[in-house]
Amino acid sequence: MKLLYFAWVRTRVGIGEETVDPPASVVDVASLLDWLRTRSPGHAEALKDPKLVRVAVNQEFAKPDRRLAAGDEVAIFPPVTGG
Amino acid sequence: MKLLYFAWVRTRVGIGEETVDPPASVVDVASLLDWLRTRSPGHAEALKDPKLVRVAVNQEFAKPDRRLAAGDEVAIFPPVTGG
Amino acid sequence: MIRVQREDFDVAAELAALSGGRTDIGGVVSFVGLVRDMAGGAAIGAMTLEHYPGMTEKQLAAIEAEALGRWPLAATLIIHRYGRLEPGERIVMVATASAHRDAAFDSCRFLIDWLKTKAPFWKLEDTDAGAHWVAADARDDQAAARWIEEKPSEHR
Amino acid sequence: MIRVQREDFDVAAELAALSGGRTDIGGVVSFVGLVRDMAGGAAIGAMTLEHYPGMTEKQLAAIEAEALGRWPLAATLIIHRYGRLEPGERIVMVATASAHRDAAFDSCRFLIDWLKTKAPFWKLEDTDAGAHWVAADARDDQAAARWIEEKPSEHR
Repeated sequence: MKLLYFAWVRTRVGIGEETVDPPASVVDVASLLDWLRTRSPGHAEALKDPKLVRVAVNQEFAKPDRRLAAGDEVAIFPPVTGG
Repeated sequence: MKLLYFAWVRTRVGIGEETVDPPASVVDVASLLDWLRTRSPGHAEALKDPKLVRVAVNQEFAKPDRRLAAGDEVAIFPPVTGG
Repeated sequence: MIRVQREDFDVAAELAALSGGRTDIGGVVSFVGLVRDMAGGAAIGAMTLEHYPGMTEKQLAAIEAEALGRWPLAATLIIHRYGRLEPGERIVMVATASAHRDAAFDSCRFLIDWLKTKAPFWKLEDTDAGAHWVAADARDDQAAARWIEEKPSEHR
Repeated sequence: MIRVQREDFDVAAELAALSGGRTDIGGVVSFVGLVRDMAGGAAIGAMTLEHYPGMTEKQLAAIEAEALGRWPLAATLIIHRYGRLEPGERIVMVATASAHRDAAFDSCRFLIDWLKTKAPFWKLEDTDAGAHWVAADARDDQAAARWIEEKPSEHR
């Protein structure tokens, strides 16, 4: 599973992207975030409040209950501020 | 008193402007229109329904009860259609 | 700024002049009105815009002043042409610049809505059914009335 | 049309391309967003726009498609820049062309309102108090929500 981080999520995690092989407990967006928080202090800091981040799965906005598959591209980022 | 006509008011009256010396009965916009209708068949046709025309006195929109003075510039025209 | 002219205008140059060199402008909204080749089902060959010189400028200046009083604007522009225009030609341009986009959108729409009902211009259309003076559109009156009944949306 | 690019764009050329040669367009509304030198009281030296390549284009295309479905539009345009931008520089341009001005105004505002909350861009501001990621503005959410709750105004 490919993970992408943007804006302050990226700077807090410390990397822009990584490829992970999550455990079986990761079935959806919410459980992915739970698991990611255990990977490093940076991940824990970036994702400590899931309400502060937005998630896209395969480049579409996704809710916490969105199911995940091994080949998905999952991006985690703050609310957008373009325009 | 200088009178100006625009758009179909102009084409029906047959002239774009004229200088008139109205009788004492003409005290406001409404009475000016009443008097003008007597000046020619073209005036009568153009002004037969006062609700269909708009009037400006000295380049400001004016209501029927707007008082008039001898030196006023009075323009009569259809509702505007620019933009 | 207001301008009433027979000649065409350069939208780019006008927009550049509006915001050029300034760094306090967050958004510029512009409306450009064009001559259409159809109106009410009749093909239009050309259009002639008549206006009331003197009153036109006064009315446009008053409309612009009203917008500047209602919204926090950095700049405003109204250009209106007169004379003979063919389909596809520009008739009018209004633009507003503000720190905030809601103010720019609202004020730009206000300018064109009020202009449509308050500026002394009249359109004579040459159609395949003959030349005729365009009738005022009640929807334009409704659009203008919006700005009397409603307060402008909160400034952003 | 949508474009995501680092380079600046030419508003005039873009508007000309939008309506050029067409005679069925009555009005073109455009919004151009610029970098301001002040934000929340802090002076901004520059701004860096990060985005999510791939998703950005998908989202902009979806927003444009939504506008085309809601209003009778002759043409639409969204251009958004990324990278480093200084105060006064253009960030974004959205424009819509329609036979009717209300459709052009509503759809142009819809495009920028939805873009602000749905397109994956993030602003990093360099201020005299240091660099910081701009926080999302609740007013942008409200502006976007308007287009969910309200039906577009009647087509003109």
